[in-house]
Amino acid sequence: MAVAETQIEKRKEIGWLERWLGHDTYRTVKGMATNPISVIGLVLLAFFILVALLAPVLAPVQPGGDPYRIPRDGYGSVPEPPGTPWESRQPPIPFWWSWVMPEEYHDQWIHIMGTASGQWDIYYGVVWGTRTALEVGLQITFVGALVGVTLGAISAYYGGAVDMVIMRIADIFLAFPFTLAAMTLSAVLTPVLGKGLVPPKIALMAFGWTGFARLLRSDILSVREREYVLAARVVGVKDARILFRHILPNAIFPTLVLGSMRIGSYVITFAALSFLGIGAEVGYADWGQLLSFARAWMTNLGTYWYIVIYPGVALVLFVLAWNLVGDALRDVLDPRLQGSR
Amino acid sequence: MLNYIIRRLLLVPLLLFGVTVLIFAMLQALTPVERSALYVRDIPRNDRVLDGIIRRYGLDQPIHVQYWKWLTGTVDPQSGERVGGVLRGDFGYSRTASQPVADMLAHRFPATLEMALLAVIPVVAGGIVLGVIGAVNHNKPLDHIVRIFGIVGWSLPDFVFGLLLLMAFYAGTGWFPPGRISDWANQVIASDAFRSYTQLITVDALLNLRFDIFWDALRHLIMPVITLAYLWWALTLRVTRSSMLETLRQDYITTARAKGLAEGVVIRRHALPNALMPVITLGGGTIVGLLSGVVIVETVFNYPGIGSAAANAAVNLDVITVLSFVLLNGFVLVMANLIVDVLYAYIDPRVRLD
Amino acid sequence: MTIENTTMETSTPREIVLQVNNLKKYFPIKRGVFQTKVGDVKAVDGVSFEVFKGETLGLVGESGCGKTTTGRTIIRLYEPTAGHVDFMGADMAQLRGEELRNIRKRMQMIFQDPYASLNPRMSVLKIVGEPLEVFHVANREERKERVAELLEMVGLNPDFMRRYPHEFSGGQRQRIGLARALALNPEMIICDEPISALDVSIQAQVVNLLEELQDKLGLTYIFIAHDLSMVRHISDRVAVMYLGKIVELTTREELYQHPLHPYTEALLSAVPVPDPVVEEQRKRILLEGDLPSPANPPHGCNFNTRCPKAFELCFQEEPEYLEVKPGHFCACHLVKP
Amino acid sequence: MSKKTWWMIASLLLVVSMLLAACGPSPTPETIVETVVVTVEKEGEIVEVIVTATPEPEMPVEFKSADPTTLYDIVGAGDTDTLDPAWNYESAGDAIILNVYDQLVTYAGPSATEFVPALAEDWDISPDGLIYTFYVREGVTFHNGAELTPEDVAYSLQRGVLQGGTWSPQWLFTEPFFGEGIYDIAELVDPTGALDDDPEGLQAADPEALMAACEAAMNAIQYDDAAGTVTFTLAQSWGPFLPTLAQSWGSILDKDWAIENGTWDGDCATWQNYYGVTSETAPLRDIMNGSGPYMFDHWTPGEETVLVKNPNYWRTEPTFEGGATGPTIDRIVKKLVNEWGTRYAMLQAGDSDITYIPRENIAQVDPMVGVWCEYNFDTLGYDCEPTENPDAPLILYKGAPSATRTDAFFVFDIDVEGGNPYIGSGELDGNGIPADFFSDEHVRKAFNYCFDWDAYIADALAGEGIQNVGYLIPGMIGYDPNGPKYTFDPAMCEEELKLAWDGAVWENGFRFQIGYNTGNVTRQTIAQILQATFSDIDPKFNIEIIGLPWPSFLAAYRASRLPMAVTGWIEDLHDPHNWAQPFLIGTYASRQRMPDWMVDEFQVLVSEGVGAPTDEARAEIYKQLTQLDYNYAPAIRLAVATGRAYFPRWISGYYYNPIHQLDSRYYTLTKQ
Repeated sequence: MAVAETQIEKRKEIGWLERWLGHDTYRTVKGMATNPISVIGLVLLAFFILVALLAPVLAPVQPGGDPYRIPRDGYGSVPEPPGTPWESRQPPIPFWWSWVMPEEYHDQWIHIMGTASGQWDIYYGVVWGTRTALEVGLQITFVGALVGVTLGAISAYYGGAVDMVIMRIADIFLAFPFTLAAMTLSAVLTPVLGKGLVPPKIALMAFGWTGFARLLRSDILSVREREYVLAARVVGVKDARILFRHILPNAIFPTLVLGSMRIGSYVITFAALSFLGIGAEVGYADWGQLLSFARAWMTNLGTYWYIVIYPGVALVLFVLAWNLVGDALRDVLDPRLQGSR
Repeated sequence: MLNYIIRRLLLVPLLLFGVTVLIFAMLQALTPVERSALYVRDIPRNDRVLDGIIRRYGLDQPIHVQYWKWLTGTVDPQSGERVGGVLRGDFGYSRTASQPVADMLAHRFPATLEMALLAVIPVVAGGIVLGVIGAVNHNKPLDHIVRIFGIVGWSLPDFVFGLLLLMAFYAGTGWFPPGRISDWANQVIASDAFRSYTQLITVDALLNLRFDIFWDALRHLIMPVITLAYLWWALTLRVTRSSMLETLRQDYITTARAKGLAEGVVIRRHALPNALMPVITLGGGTIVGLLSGVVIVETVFNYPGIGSAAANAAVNLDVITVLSFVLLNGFVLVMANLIVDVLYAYIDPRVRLD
Repeated sequence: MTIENTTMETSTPREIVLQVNNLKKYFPIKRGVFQTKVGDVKAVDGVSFEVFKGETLGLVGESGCGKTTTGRTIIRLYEPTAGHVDFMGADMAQLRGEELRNIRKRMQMIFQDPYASLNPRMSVLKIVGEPLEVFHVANREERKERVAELLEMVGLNPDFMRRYPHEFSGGQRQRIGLARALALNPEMIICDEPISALDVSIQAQVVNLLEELQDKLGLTYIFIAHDLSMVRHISDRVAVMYLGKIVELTTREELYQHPLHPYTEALLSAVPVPDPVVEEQRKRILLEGDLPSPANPPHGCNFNTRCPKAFELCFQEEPEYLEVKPGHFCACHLVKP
Repeated sequence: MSKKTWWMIASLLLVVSMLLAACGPSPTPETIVETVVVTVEKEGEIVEVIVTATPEPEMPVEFKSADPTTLYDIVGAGDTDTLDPAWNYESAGDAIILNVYDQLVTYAGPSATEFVPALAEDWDISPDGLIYTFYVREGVTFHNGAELTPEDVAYSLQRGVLQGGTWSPQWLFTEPFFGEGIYDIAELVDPTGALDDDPEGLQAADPEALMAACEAAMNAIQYDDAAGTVTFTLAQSWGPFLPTLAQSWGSILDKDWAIENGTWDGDCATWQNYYGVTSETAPLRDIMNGSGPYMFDHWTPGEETVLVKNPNYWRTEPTFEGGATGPTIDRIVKKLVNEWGTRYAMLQAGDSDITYIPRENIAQVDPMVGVWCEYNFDTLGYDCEPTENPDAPLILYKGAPSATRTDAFFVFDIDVEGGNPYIGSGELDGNGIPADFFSDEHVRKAFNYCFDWDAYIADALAGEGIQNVGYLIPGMIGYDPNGPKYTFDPAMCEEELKLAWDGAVWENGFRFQIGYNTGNVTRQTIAQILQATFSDIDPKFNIEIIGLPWPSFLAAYRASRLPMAVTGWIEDLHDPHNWAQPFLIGTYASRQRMPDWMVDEFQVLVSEGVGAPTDEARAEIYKQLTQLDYNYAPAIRLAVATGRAYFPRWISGYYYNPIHQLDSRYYTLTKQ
């Protein structure tokens, strides 16, 4: 059977990278790399990841000590400004200190960002708190999304009574105002599990899945009726494979966008819990915790600005980074906006 | 349509029942002694106190017994009648607010409502106007400013923002004090000369022609309202902008332009009504979001609404109070979503509800 | 495209591949507070026909008349409400699980929208190879070879098997869909408006390809289309559907030359004729009104609301679907055997 | 990365920091101090005195409030629980009750030991200390206009006792009235205590026993309207009885008004129906009708309480020389503001007359102080002088010892049922401690020697505290500042550690956790001080600090699961018994699971002390107890903080009485 080669009109030539990544991933990557907003977000993110990775170098702790416990210089209540020398229980001076400081200061480690009420060193808190923020944001989002995606997929795929039950349960969880629900559950869990990051994390996960479930469910419902899904059924593809090969890959992207946007808001809520005193234990390297130290000094911020500025700016930038990335990702992935920029 | 509304309303009791069960299930995690902590502020002076509290409040009873008691009340020793119980409309006593929950809600809900309603103004006005400006000037500097404004709004934790405002405009300049009302105004309001029609101080003050009180109430409201509104303001802005962008690409807009209509007319008459559809969908979420946002904002600004009461209750495990707040919130949520759906069907003839 | 290349006449008794008997597909209508079922959308309401081996049966009707639902119900994308579908000795309507999956090897389908029927996140190799993969008929290498073979068969360059659907034009995509349908060597393919979404110039190519393949592989087609001009070229016999029912079924020649049902006449009158002179004189029968709702079909003959020839009986009694001439079925009070 | 790059990053960081620092306010210019020699006349002689002072401002600053008729009392966390004086046992309600209700006797101004007449014009005490007769003042009216009678007095106290409740303050009455160890009226019906706080159970009890219990209360509290007397008959001699009557639970209310509002009807047949109310069902929870200087206006829970001046206040004689006789400020607004930042801003704006200032925030307030007053232990008054910033708007009263103290208690027999996470392995293997770790005297002494009081006073009390000797607080009968006490001595600590557990502790070390409830900075700091000193001696002495949420802390603490518990006591009464009883035999002793023999030894002296007839005899006994407490070292007795009170300078009339709070006596304050 002769087929005229002219019939095969190529729409466009594609490069090796696109072939290797697959079209959609390539388009996403390309979109992200060329969008100035996402570039800013990615740079910020890279910065935070770098700080998190280099935390032991940037803010070294005593060997064997718990790095997430912010070192404190005494117990006094009045914050000390940036540049105050360490007086007691000084942690090791990082090796780079001698590179950046003149000779006479080589043996003098200072509070780079000052201390908070209770003489907690803000610099250590901010640096190690980056790890906490990343861990908290990613873990909560991952677990919340995983639960939500599973339940959403089950709900959409099976429909009927299963769908009804899952969606009504989601409604019940949604009836709780998010912050309050997280507060209540972590307050309940704290006596059971002990004070620390775990109860607020579980609380945020427990109330965070609904958004993912509902979004994915509606996307699956719309994808499920697409002809390529029918086609897969016609060629005899089994249910599970249809779900995982045909439906989920085509329905999951809005959920991913949601996830990237949620990371920021989870970190905010987590910080708010710490701020209200039901998050991390006192002295744990966590930005919300540092901000709660600042709570009593807010009105004197003219003098004690450093308590709130450093952790506050870190928190805002961190959340901003994820939101910028998420925002750009949505623009890139939203098929309706394709080709519009 | 009516059937749809009825069906949605029938789900409300189910939802509220689920909420109460969920909260009581959470409580199951705690021992009676841990639960008795709500009733004492510090370690009791007398070691029998906790036993007394546990016995008096039945904290050691099985959770379903306690739930039943909460639902149906208890028997009064003097009259032998059943009293209390949610099913009788008695929401119980709020330990953290030191008063019956119903009193607390009656007293504090208007304050929260006033704040939330005022917050709708910047959300709707600012959000929509800025969103349209952004879309019309797509990819121009103005658009970028609007986008940055929106994204930053999303990223600013309300408690940090609120405290910064407080620092600048109360401690710094003294313009906008925290709380709900100044004491002198409070005295006037409590006096017989002032008639309370709505419990919303700003409205009542206007109705009583007391502009000084109106101004005082407004001074107290401005900062919490801005803090509360900023997030939803930003969100509305973003949704309006992207929806407007999409609408402006539609053929009928091109047609309208081709007809020679002025750009302003095209945007106002043709584009905006259609672009606002997703914003309406957002409306329900906004109302609910504003109501749950009050938890933090009221705490920061020491504003005597239900949000600060709920926050205090949650931290202290005052379940009865939390429960009432969640029930109220759930109810508002269902209603808001229902109204939005109905409104949507009314505006968009393609949508049918049945 | 002339009448000359007509194939088999109804001379010898031929093997029946598919026998559809009184097939019904109702979609429930739920109303009220408790979403109780208050009625049905009768998308397919008692359809019977048979398909002979190696032929092409055209299924024609306006959008919404139930032809796509018929196709999908036959292939069990929808559960039939009632009726039998005998396919090579198996009752398609009753099959369950593995049996149903196995029958997929023998009956396949191609879809209307070439843009929607291919998973955008899978390469051509994966799309076409998927049936082979799920039935474990070949290992990875063999699969690749088979896909190349299939692509060649449908007129595509096998080198393109690593490409993604969006890199192809509509006609090429439809060929990919066809290659997928052919992968398991089916005996029958239901073509659900396979060309209606394509440019006219491409339509002919696809139709020719289908015919070529039919000759070569001995395939049987049910070819669904929304107007008669589309099926004229390819069909051996044509069934005309209106509101969930077949109103007329006969060979192509018979239908085009001696249509019996007023609806068929109306449809035919809308088909443009290549000869400009004839076209000039052609009288078009315009149907008034819209298709009635299948949820609430008219009483009596369901065409009575639009039929130019309707008379009293049409409003009272539903006409029977009868073989009015040998091989010519029709459901109309005006037409009696 | 090159050095240069690092240098750039670091300098960038520093530049940013400096820029931010520059945004802060510039430091205030130093005040120029002048030394002037002035001549003054002193007792007829002319002497030269060198005065160091800042130059006088050209215009004297007057401190006038914009609103002198209303006093704003801005309090922090903790709203009133109930306004029922028989029920309230918390300081928040206390302050309001003491302003609205009167008691039979009251403290003589700043003195915590002398009593002056209040609603009783005079009183007699029988020589055996068992019968107290009070002559009730005539012509006193309640705020609703009803006249005060002896019947009202008797009813007020009877009702309180019969209303019961183990978490009400009534146990302070049941002990003197019915005998030591009786904490609730229900124990007269069932001595095992099974009916305490169980109204249903009590109502089902034997009617005769119920009647007998009620009659016991009526017999203990009798009145005679004709003679104008009320007579209390105690079960045993009770040293702190007058202090008990002078507190908020000794408040006198109007019988008819109380019955009208749903309290006990005065009939012994029905008292059980009113027993065991909860604070939310107490009928007098949110209404008040006393005879005090201020009348109750309204209470908006969680927001504010408002009182107004009682124009018909009966007092004509001040409680001490120079004291006030009646209220001068028209209106009191007591507002609850949880957020310190807000309170601080209100203070700065002059919107606050009394402000709750946590100790960790005093550094923010001190720059606003213009006058500095130091407590004088001899005159019980204050000596004031201007600060270097004499125009500043606040006056600070400081140096007065508070009536509260936080101690660190050892638990002798730690509860290990079901596993105990706080004691590690549960063995003396260096990775934990055994359950009876602190039953060894040497361990307890080692911990005492290892506590750094100076660090504690400097860090936790902002330098304002006095190390406490023994279990009593300074200034109390029996308190001896020169008595036996432990001091920070790492060498002695080592010595004791070597002796402890036959050297096993020194050999292997230990590891356990000290819990504190999160948010309580003092408890946390104490744990950290111990942690630091022990790890300085040897890292194998390992103390971990664990913050617990309030419910878990309470549960663990109550079950004696925490090896060491840090907790504070605020006295109910300014009397040594109120310290000896809980610390040595009662509340704390039982939570510490002190061995019986130790408790018994203390018990003898505590009972003797409360019953001893004279202050001298009591003082002697309490000193013996102090020695015993030192010998056994059941706890680390820490330090008493000295209090601070800040007022705007338009407020005057403040005096300090350790038993009262800042806002317990509004009527003595005036505002300009």
